[in-house]
Amino acid sequence: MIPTTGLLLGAAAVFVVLAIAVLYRAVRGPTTQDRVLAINVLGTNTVVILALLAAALDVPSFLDIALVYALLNFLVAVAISKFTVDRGGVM
Amino acid sequence: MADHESAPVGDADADADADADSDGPILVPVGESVSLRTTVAHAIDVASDGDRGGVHFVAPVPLHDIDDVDPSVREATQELLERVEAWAAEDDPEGALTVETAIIGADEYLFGPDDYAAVLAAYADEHGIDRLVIDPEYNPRGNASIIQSMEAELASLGFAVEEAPFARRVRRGRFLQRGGRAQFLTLFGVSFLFYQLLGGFAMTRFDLLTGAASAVIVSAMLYRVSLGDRLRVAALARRSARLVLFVPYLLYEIIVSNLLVSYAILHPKLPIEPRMTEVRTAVWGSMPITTLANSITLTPGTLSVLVDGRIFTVHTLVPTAREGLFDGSLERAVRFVFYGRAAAGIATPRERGDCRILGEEDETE
Amino acid sequence: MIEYVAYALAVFVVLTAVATALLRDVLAAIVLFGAYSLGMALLYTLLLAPDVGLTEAVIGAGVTTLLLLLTIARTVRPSGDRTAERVDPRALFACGALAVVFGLTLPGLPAVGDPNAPIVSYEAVTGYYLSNSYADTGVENTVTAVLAAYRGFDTFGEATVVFGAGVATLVVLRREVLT
Amino acid sequence: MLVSVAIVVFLAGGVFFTFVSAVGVLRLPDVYTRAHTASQTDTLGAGLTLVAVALALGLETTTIKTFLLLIFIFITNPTAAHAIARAAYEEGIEPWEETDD
Repeated sequence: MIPTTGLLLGAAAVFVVLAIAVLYRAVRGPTTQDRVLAINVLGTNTVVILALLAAALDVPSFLDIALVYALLNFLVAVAISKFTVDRGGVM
Repeated sequence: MADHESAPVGDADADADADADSDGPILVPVGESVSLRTTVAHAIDVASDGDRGGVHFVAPVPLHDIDDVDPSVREATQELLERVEAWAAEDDPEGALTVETAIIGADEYLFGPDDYAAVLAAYADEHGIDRLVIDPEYNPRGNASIIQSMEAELASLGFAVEEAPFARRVRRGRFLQRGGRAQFLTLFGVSFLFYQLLGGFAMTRFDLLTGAASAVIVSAMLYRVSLGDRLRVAALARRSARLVLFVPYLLYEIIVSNLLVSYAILHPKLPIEPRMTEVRTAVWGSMPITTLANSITLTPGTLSVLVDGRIFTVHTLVPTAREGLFDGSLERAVRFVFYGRAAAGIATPRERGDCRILGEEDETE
Repeated sequence: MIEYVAYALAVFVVLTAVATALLRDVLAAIVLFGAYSLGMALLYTLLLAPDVGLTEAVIGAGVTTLLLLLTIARTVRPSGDRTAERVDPRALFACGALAVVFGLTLPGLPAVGDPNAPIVSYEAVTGYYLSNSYADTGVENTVTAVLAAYRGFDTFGEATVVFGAGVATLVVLRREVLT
Repeated sequence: MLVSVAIVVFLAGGVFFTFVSAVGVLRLPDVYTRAHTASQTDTLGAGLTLVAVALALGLETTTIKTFLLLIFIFITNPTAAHAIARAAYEEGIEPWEETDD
């Protein structure tokens, strides 16, 4: 039998490490769009990590948070993109 | 505003019979839109280049808008036409062209795009016009999908129809569309089901009640935003069935080209060759265009950067992806989903000559 | 295994926090703050506080980002000569309705000092503190005993936050004076 | 057993593609090229991992949420990438083209 729980947690750890790596792009830029892009990737990673944790720890309620986060991630990316194009046009 | 009852400004019938052959004046349907100014300029350009003699700007306004709903609509339309006239005079300082404006359709019941097309055609026939310039953003009754079919309708009636070019700036469209009981109920049903889905279908009285309350709030706020088109159940069912076929194909495309792009990214030399390209796609309407744009972005190696009507500005990462884009397999698949098998097999963008690489022209010079 | 995830997340959170503090571009700092909230939400969830995680996700990453962006967008001198904002009557109605709904719950609350209030009448908890707090903690005021002794760590944390905010304010003010 | 193998395969695929996307975001030369990996490779990575999660959770009502997540990600990720790329384009950021070969 393959230790699924360990694998899922290991994958989660790898995803966090990749998130730290992507953080370099968020800090470095050079443009705002680069940063937003990096945050978007980070957000997708977060959603996946949450899903992995939900499966590994067997807490399905984490999936609800993941759902909220998936939507928020999108909202933030679009809002900032729109903001940088026409200042004040966020809403 | 004083004489707004006499709708046609200027002497409409004077030169009607003189220009009855192919060199007649140009007809431009106008309405409140962001690109109206550029359209007016373009129409004047076309008319002076082709020695067309005149331009007619007409504002189709349906009866039930102009007198039943809001009497000020007529005033506003009249004002719009005066503005257009002033712009036309600006673009044609010598006054070489006869510019005429009119409100049409005010005594008819205009509903679908075909009604608009019919009213425009009647006006055109009356004045010996065979050529139209259409504002890309012109949108009778604010329905996003109506314009393309009005164009098609006019073209099928034997008119030369041309869309004015327009480089769009930041766009602030109206979100609101028409919505009725059907839209409300559909949205309510979907939201309610979604709520129950998140609750794991517990089906307690609390869940049902709060779900219904949330669904009412959601659909009351959004029923005029989210479902624009009239609901046609049969067409929707057929589309959904074809969509089921489309998804595996899209997944296959995604995985294959992902491997390609992954190879390029992991290769130590980074063998990429990014280019901006422009493709004039053969899909119409907001939903198909959205689907195609998203599919293009999802397929690795191609990223839709700007979508302006049917013209997509696509960034491509590797040559293979660029070839795939120009071969138009995704475009064909999207046409298959939305218009059926018959529409799928038309020429590829490459064969149509509807694609080019931006910036290449500069290099050859 | 799970502790490695937590460690990696802790590193992530610290890195984002430092980056947020150090970036000069305000927009970049806002974006990075979103990433920070992202990490914090994950960490809370990992520590089995999903409710806090959810709140952090919504408030930290979503609402705060939008509010900060809006603040940048709106902090300009207004054009035109209107002094006051226009009030949307529908928005006013919605706010009023909300206030009325909340206000309707007021009569349900017990009066001040009501001996039949649930907090007093539920002997098992209240009675325990009233009879044992002096013996347990040596503090004469029961409320103080609960705040400073029974849940002393909570209060300590809150005091730290207030202290930190005070120090930050002083630092910012002093900067302004010096430059 | 078969399910476990499938989980391992999907997890491996997901981690691989997410790794590629991270490398791409770090390595590629400009916003547009980075947007490629952010929208596509990352989406596929997330998708494969979510399938693994769904398999690990087994047949439950909560598993539906995993598929909801999958659909959300597949719709929102390219849209976000498009929004970002468009913002960059409208701000006038020039796409990178190799110059030294």
